[in-house]
Amino acid sequence: MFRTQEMEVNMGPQHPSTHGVLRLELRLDGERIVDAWPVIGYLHRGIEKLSESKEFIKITPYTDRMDYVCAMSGNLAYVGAVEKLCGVTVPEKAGYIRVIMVELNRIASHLLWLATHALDIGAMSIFLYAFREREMILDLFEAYCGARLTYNAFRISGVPADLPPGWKEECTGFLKLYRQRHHEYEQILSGNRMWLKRTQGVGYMDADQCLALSVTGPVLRAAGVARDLRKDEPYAVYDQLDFDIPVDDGCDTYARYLVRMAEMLQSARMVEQCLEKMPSEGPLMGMKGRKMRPRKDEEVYFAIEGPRGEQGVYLISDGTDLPYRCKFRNSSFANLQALAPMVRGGLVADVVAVIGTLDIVLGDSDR
Amino acid sequence: MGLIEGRMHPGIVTTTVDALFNWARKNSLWPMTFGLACCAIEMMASGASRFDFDRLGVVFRASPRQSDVMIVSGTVCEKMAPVLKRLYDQMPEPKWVISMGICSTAGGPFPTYSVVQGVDHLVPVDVAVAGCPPRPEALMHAVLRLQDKISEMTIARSGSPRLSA
Amino acid sequence: MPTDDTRPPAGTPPPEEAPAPKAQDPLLAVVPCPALERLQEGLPGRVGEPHFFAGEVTLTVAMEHLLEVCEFLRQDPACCFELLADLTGTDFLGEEKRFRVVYHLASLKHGQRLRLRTQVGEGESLASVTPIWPGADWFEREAYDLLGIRFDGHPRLVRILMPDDWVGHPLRKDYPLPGYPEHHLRYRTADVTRRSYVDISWKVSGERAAAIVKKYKGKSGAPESAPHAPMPADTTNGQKNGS
Amino acid sequence: MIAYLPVLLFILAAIAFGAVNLSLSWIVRPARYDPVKMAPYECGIESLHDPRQRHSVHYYLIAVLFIIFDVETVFLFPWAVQYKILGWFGFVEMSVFILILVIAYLYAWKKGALEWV
Repeated sequence: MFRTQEMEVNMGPQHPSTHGVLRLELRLDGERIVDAWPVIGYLHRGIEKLSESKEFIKITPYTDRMDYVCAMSGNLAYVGAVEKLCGVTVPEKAGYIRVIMVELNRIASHLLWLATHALDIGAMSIFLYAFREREMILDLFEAYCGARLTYNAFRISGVPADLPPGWKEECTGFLKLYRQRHHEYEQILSGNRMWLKRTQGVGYMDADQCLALSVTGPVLRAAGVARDLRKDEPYAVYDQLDFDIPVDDGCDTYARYLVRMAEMLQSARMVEQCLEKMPSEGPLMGMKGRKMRPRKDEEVYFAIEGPRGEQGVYLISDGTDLPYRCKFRNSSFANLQALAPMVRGGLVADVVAVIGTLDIVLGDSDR
Repeated sequence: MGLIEGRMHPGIVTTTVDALFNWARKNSLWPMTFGLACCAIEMMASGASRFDFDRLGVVFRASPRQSDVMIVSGTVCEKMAPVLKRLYDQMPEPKWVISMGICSTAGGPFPTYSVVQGVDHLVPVDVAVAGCPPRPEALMHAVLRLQDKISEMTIARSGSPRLSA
Repeated sequence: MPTDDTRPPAGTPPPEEAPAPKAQDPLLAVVPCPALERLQEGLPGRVGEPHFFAGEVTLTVAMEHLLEVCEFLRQDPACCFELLADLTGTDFLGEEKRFRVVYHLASLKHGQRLRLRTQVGEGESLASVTPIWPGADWFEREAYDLLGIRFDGHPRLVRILMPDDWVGHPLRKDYPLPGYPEHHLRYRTADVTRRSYVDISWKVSGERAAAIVKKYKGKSGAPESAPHAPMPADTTNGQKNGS
Repeated sequence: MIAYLPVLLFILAAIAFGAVNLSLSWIVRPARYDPVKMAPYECGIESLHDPRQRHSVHYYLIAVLFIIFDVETVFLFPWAVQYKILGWFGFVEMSVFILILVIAYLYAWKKGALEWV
């Protein structure tokens, strides 16, 4: 009707719902978003430069502090890459322990996603429920490796310690309880009219747009592409577990919500299988000693399926026991590219829902 | 405090006024959600159901205008430094700073080009919490230590160093 | 083994002889790669001799043929690499073509991975692959920001991780890990405790200081000019967007 | 005249309450002014330009619609209180009033004033 003036609003680094220090320069026409320009780098700590001056063993603690919501898969990606570079094999028992830890951490990461995503949209109670379950998982991790968030729980070629006594029963107890709680979340949210109104049709992105923008993980699986590295390129002991990959073709925030909720149940199922199939005794480390001296001028790229997408580590060795280059291909960095196209044309209130549905962690994207 | 601050010698009047204001201020410390990195997740966990900081009167506020204390939780990078300084300056008096985690206290495990080696380069820090990330109980201990510090503040003439700046 | 074998290791201790790879070393086993055959038929002579390590295929491409090869790998139905998983730049100080840019491609249809490798000199600029994979946008901005590799044809090549007025490219091997202290924005101790807002310290110098001094001229407590001589400013075209 | 005394007292009490609170806090609070604290808060970033800009007209449209229907409900209160006494006459009167406003509501809806263009 009338030509209105566009307004530039800055959804800055300190904002309750930007999940950390993401800044969005929004150009608005009233409530409608004309354009969005994400600015990151407010948490860039230069870990890649740092890891060029550290031995292979010493870099593992940094991998927790990049994707601090799911630190186990950060560890596994890096440790797997060094094993691939040095040609080291991991004993079976260590493989099972690794999968148990990574899948439990995936549940914790999705719980944190659910908590903050629902809190941003307005469902306050879900935040408190989801954190209650997450605390139980953190207790399990603390019993195993002594830390709540930055575990440093894997070593190159294996796992430092066996599961403490009583841990197995504790874990099965948690999984049984978690299934009821999971059902409660679905009762609260899945049929909730407000939740549907705020998520259906918001942040639409179909398969080829996702692939074009190198977006992977639940966002891609909710666009109908069954891409999951645990099935496509099985690592650790994933090939001995039977689980299925939840895929939805709704391409919007509600579809991603359904995919992630189903993934949590699959992870719980996997942990149960691992607890049964795990050999009770056996070696934990494939190789003694700390000196890792890979061949000269070799490069390796090892990727795992993190909770947010493909999490890869690219190593170049130069014959010494320091990596010449250590690049972390973290999924949040690539997934953030999908933010601007998803938000363009939508309403300002939906920016918050889209940031939640992309499930980005700024340490992951800024490195 | 405006007109009555720094005018009276310490006496029966100032101590009662101090008792009232310090009691009110220390039991309603509203922190500004300033989550940067891993410590922010622990800060959220401390705000959630299990550790529940509301019982200390700690309610997380989003904007600096309504907050008394700034919990710097995470690594302060060069790009974030002017933002942090501006946010601190936009907080109303009296304000305090809790530096949560070794990253914000002294740069932590990141001696790199883009990390400010300690937030005290930018803002005056009142309580620093060790840990990477510190447990929610450690953060609670820091809040209790800050409350002790607040209860020693006074409006008398000599005035504590904090207020006479 | 890759062609650049006689690379003088910069700053690393002289590597003693690596264990002689045994004949049937599992790591060096040749991996069947259908995409490679298609590529050699489709574009003969564009791609160097493949290198196999740990079950991965690495192809070396000259800088000029890069766009052509990427176009083929993306469009050809037999290769069909839809996903550009990663684009990484590395600084090989001491070689005549200093930077190595690596593209990790993945094909969901055939379940295949491939690594494409090019060498770029310091002053030269590489063709941007954003027309083929729009997802390369941020990866290329990061390579420009941290290493100074230019990509022509890129929609908006500005810094992504470092502050806009940052001087220098940190991931270069000759950039010190703790950075240059005079680039760091520090406040005078008086400003830290005092409430008034003077946001430049006398230790800041160089182009970064000039930008900040200009930004705060006229405001109360505007900083005086920094005493240090300006740094040999790098040719940064960090576009000022008022951050 | 006396009948209106409580109203006057009530107004005076209201004004006094406001004045005492403001002056008390003005005396007690620590006063530190500096240019940055007075600057608009934009998530920690220096604001790009003056925030007082021309907003889109839709905000105004929605606000006016809200006021109309809010005032409508205000008129319902006195009627609801005297509902018994007014009897049928009141009921018919009020339904005509509401009918008119429903027609206005439908008109606004059809014109698309409610959707956010």
